[in-house]
Amino acid sequence: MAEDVLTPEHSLVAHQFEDAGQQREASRLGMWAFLSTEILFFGAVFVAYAVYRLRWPDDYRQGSLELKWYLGAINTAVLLLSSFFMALGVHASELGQNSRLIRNLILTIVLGSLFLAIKATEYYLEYEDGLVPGASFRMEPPPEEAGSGFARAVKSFERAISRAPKGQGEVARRTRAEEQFMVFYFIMTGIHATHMVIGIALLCVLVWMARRRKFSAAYNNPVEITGLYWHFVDTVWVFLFPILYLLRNP
Amino acid sequence: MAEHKEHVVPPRVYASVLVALMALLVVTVCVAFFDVDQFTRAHHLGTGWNTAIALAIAVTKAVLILLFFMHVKYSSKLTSAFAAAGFVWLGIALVLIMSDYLTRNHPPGVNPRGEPKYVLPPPPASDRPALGQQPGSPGHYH
Amino acid sequence: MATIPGDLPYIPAYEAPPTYLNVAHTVRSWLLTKDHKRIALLYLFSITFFFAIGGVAATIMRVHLLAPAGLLVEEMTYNKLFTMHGVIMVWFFLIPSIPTTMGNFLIPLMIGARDLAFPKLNLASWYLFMAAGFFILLALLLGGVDTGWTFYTPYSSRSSNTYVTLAVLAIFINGFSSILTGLNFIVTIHTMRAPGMTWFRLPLFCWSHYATSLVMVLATPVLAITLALVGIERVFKVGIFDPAIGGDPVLMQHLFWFYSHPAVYIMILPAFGVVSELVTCFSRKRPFGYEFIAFSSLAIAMIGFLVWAHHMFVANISIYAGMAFSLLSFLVAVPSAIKVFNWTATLYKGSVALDTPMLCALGFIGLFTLGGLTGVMLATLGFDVHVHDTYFVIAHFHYIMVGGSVIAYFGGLHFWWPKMTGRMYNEWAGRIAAALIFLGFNLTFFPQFVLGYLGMPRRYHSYPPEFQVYNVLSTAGASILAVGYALPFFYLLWSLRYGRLAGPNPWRATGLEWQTTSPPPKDNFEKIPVVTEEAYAYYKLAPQGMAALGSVAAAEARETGGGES
Amino acid sequence: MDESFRLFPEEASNLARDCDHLLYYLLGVSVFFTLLIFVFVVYFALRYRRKSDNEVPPLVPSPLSLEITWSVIPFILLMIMFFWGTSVYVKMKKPPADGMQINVVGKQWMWKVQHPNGAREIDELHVPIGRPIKLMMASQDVVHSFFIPAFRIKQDVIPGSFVTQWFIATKPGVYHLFCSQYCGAEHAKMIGRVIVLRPEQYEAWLAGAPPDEPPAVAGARLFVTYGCVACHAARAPTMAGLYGSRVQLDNGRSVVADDDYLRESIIEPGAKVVAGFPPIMPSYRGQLSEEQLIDLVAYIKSLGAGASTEGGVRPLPATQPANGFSPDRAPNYPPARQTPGAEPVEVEHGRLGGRPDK
Ligand code: HEA
Ligand code: HEA
Ligand code: HEC
Ligand code: CUA
Ligand SMILES: [Cu+2]
Repeated sequence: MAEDVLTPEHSLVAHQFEDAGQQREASRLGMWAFLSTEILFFGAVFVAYAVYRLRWPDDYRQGSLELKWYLGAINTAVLLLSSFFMALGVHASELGQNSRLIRNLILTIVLGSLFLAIKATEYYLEYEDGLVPGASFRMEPPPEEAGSGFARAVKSFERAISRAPKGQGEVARRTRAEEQFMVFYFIMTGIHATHMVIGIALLCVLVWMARRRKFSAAYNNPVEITGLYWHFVDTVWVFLFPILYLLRNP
Repeated sequence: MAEHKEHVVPPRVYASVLVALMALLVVTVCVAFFDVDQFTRAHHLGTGWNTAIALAIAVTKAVLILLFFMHVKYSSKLTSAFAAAGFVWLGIALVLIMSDYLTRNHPPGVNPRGEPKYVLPPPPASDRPALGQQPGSPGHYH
Repeated sequence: MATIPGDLPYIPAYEAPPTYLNVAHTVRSWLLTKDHKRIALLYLFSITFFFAIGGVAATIMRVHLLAPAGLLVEEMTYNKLFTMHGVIMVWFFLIPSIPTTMGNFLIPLMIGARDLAFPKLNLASWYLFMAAGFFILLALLLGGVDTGWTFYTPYSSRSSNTYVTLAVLAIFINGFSSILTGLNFIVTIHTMRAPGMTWFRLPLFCWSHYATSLVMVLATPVLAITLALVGIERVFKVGIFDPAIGGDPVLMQHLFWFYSHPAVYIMILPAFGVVSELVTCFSRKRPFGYEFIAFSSLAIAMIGFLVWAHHMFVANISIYAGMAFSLLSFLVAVPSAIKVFNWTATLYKGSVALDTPMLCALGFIGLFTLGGLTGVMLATLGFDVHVHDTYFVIAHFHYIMVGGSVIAYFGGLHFWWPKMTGRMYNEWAGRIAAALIFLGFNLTFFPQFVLGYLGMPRRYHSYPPEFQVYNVLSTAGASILAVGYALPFFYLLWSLRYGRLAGPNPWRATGLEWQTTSPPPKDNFEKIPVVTEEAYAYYKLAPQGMAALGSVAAAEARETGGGES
Repeated sequence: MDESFRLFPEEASNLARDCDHLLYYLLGVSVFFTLLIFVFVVYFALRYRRKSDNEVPPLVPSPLSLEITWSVIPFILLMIMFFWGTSVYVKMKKPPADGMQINVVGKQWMWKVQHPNGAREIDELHVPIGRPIKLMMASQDVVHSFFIPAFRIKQDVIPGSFVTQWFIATKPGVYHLFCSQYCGAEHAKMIGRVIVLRPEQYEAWLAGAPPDEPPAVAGARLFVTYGCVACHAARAPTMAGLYGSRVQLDNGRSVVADDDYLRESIIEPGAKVVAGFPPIMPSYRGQLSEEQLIDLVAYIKSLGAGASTEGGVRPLPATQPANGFSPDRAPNYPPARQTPGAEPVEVEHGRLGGRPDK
């Protein structure tokens, strides 16, 4: 607490507002209204996905099976953890603890970036497996030995954790519907990743502002609403993970 | 500012929520590798349980995040209303669009294409992959 | 009546403190303004521009259709014309029209606030709008788009070789502009009301804008993502909606109409708000059934989300879904009926003055009723099969959108023109324009109902000769309509210089916006007013009170024909 | 009566009458309410005109009963519309079982029609009166919409599946056929004529039309040229008795083998795999035109409907032609519009029929 230089309150209230309480109320409501927009923004793709998944259950399941569920799971954990630190950051800002705020924001940024790095790796592996829709989608799954050394290492790891004996008989051909699954996979995770990038950028701005001691126990709206945004993006992933990676049973 | 002191959630709460979320993550991953339907079908409990469980867990996680991380539990009714609105409207989209797709070709005779397409199956049990078998291993195509 | 502590006397403009218009004069002060009133004017210029483009396209189409084989343009040109007409009129004129001009200008004034909650977002919204406008004009200039405003797949994603991607991008961006506007209104109305301004003291204009904003925020993202998917499918040639590569075109229609039906309420609800203000002011009555009008806006916004597939009755949807959507469409007519009846009843025992805005409002009531009733006909399953995608539908929605929303827009523009500019327009010119628009409009679009039932499909570049008579009538009407629309353009501009000074309250209306000067000062009110009474409390005024309400600039303008200042 | 001032189109099908009756009701309600509102608005506006500038009218209470009345009355009228409209719609969507099937394929920008005996026409549709006609429609490219105003029928033809429409023509004449869903540059030219004939005239027309293979025969040939027999004689399920039977799928569900299922099995064999068979059938997406698909389906249908599930090879029908057809042979359409000898002798020219040939 003591570390904060409290700026006089009125200078922080924009001219259209009566007082800080009104301003806080407004920014919070504004963010929630925006999030309801976001829900429908993602939601429309979810609906389309649901329609097609019901139409081609087997192909979509086949698609799920080709994704690297463990990377998805790790990423979920990373993101949940980042949300936790974000919550701690908001907590710190509520108490006006500036350095703790900065610390937590940076942790959040690091975890968010880690998520993106893992996601990028996943995209790369999918590219090597010929799973990228469009011209480079391969109807025949790649042979076990294909791909870079990295991809081969991942595959041998996969073999190690998979309980079923592999390599018996033919592997099913990929279908158009499976390609469509991959289309949705890339669109959904792509939009999500874009949101992550925006979130990380916002967090960086917050760190910069916090460094310049813009926040105090009396004024922390930007931290709070960025926090809401971050948690929301996390929530979206909480749904993306099971519907893309985990619906692997008939 | 004294008059509306915001509710400050103690970090302890955040920590327990995080633990719960991680636990749910582990559960949902484990369930995915277990063919629940195989079990439920044997007990005439219908199918689609894997999906249902995965979604239920996802909803639980989302609710935890919303209530605690996003402070909906401590916020005004208005905030909760807006938080709910997005989901409710998404529900409208989903339900009404599905109302079209799931009732296509009903009732028999009305639509020239014949009877309901999907009929609940009583498949021979031996056709199913064995319990715990990795789904999608080539074996599932007989 | 609401009061401003220390009631302002009438102060002539030349002595007045700076208004929002002359507080600064640089271009920068306009382009970077965060003042909701200036942003409203920026929007006013932009949408007028787009209305002119859309109108020119309509005029060319109408002239072309004079002869069965077509008079003027090639097939593809015609197709691009109606697409551009639809896209521009819907997204670049009608959806932003009332909310971004009058809504922006008036909501803070009406609720007694200094500005909207998020002035920067408001400006950002205008820039997004302009960016979108730039892209749509670019698409137009590069060669146009021909899919129709509905962008049905697989035509849009596979077959058309026009600038679909660019147009889709433009509408995507435009959507975010719309969302930001809606968001701003929601938050403003929730959090920024002046002391004493309870929900049931809110002007009906604010209620209807609140309902509109909900629709904007909850429906627009779905359009954005749907069109984005169309763009992705088109650019990357992957299968989302195109059946040839695994998609389902009907799904695209579902998602499109999930937005676009609620969007028609984005276009009509603000008009309802305007008409409520006009009818009450010009009959000096508290509206009949205030609560019913207020809540029916919300009801329409809600139920409006449940009816979209009435655009798809012949698109091979399940017949159960068809029934459900038909039933729900009928339900939407009930709150609309409540509104119409309440407006009509408000006139009863009123003190009705037939100034231009009121003429527009009364015209609105009649034309909206006819448009709405034909909408109900369309919602009738067996009937829609025959008239779907014919001129009957064209006539239906022009009755509501042109006869309804656009006329309400003009009514509102005339009504608040003195508030925005401080000057009265020429009353007789206004009345003539209103009459021309009403007549021209009916002549243009009534024959199209017959045409539609006879079976003339829409989006037809040429047509069988027996349809010619009605087409000629329609074109004749359209030329009268065009004159009617061009008139205000001139006399409103003229009034900026030569119009009579309006004074704060030329119409003697209640409502906070009339208690500040015209044009208002930069921060709207000297001091935030305290509201002590319900809205529209005309009946509480004794005749002297009425006289004290303000100048009679309007009446004088009427007598002298609006002349010199 | 002057042609150009028609208010209603010709009523030439069993559905037209229903639609028009519905219209009268709808019009009645609409005209009534429009007039009601107009009259009240004008009357009030004139009756209560402002007399003096400072006039203050009294408050008129708004009784709840009035609000309820004017919500409930429209509601009741609307519900009548709903039930009436729905009943007409259900009738339109419910083809009788004994319909004569005519195949229609829409493509940019023409309608290709094929009669049961194989006779083909383009942008024209000859039908007999008094007989239920079932149109089985498919689109080769984008969404089209098959619209005959005189019959009050319209159906979007969505690519990627079969759609159907039915009617009974009731009045000989020549009527418009339109495409009413925007489909590209020549959407306005995707029009044609429906020629309604007396049954004997129709038979005569059919006899005079250049002969072509019936769909099932063409389908049998395709079944050979596309190599379907190679598998479906041994390694794959038999086609005999398939149509209409219930097929057990490998995912535990079962489907009824209707037109759309057959279509999907050919285009996207992986989508629904028959239980007990490996998913080895290649996709024919992009290789078969909509007409060929219709032919194949017609062939499979011709092999009999039923619930036979025993395997085994069933013989190809006798009509099976010799091998050696090139699969991409251009379809042998009769030249458009010049169906020789087909112009009906005494068709009362429908008054709408004034449209000259393009
Ligand atoms: C502002 C725009 C607007 C508004 C408000 C409406 C309002 C309504 N619309 Fe309209 N509509 C459009 C714009 C609009 N529409 C557009 C643009 C299209 C075409 C899109 C395209 O394909 O390009 C369209 C198409 C359209 C269709 C699809 C037609 C087709 O393509 O086949 C249908 C079908 O149900 C329909 C129905 C309705 C109904 C039931 C209402 C109701 O909300 C109307 C309610 C109002 C009233 C009913 C009047 C007042 C009531 C009374 C006076 C009381 C008495 C009433 C009764 C007893 C019933 N509309
Ligand atoms: C808000 C919506 C709106 C508005 C206001 C209008 C206004 C008009 N519309 Fe539009 N219309 C649509 C929305 C609208 N329309 C939509 C959505 C479609 C469907 C498109 C599709 O199929 O995809 C459509 C389709 C449509 C068609 C059917 C085309 C077809 O299917 O083939 C026709 C045909 O008559 C038509 C006519 C008109 C006319 C005559 C006007 C007139 O009211 C216009 C009058 C206006 C003017 C004439 C401009 C006047 C202004 C000035 C003169 C100012 C002067 C300017 C300067 C000096 C710079 N419209
Ligand atoms: C390589 C072998 C092969 C070829 C070639 C082949 N099929 Fe098949 N077909 C199969 C197999 C195996 C099945 C069963 C598994 C399945 O449904 O995919 C099948 C299933 C079907 C079914 C569904 C049968 C049912 O009982 O439900 C139809 C219909 C069908 N094929 C039609 C065709 C047609 C028409 C062609 C040629 C254009 C064709 N097939 C070519 C192997 C083949
Ligand atoms: Cu085919 Cu329009
Ligand atoms: Cu609609």
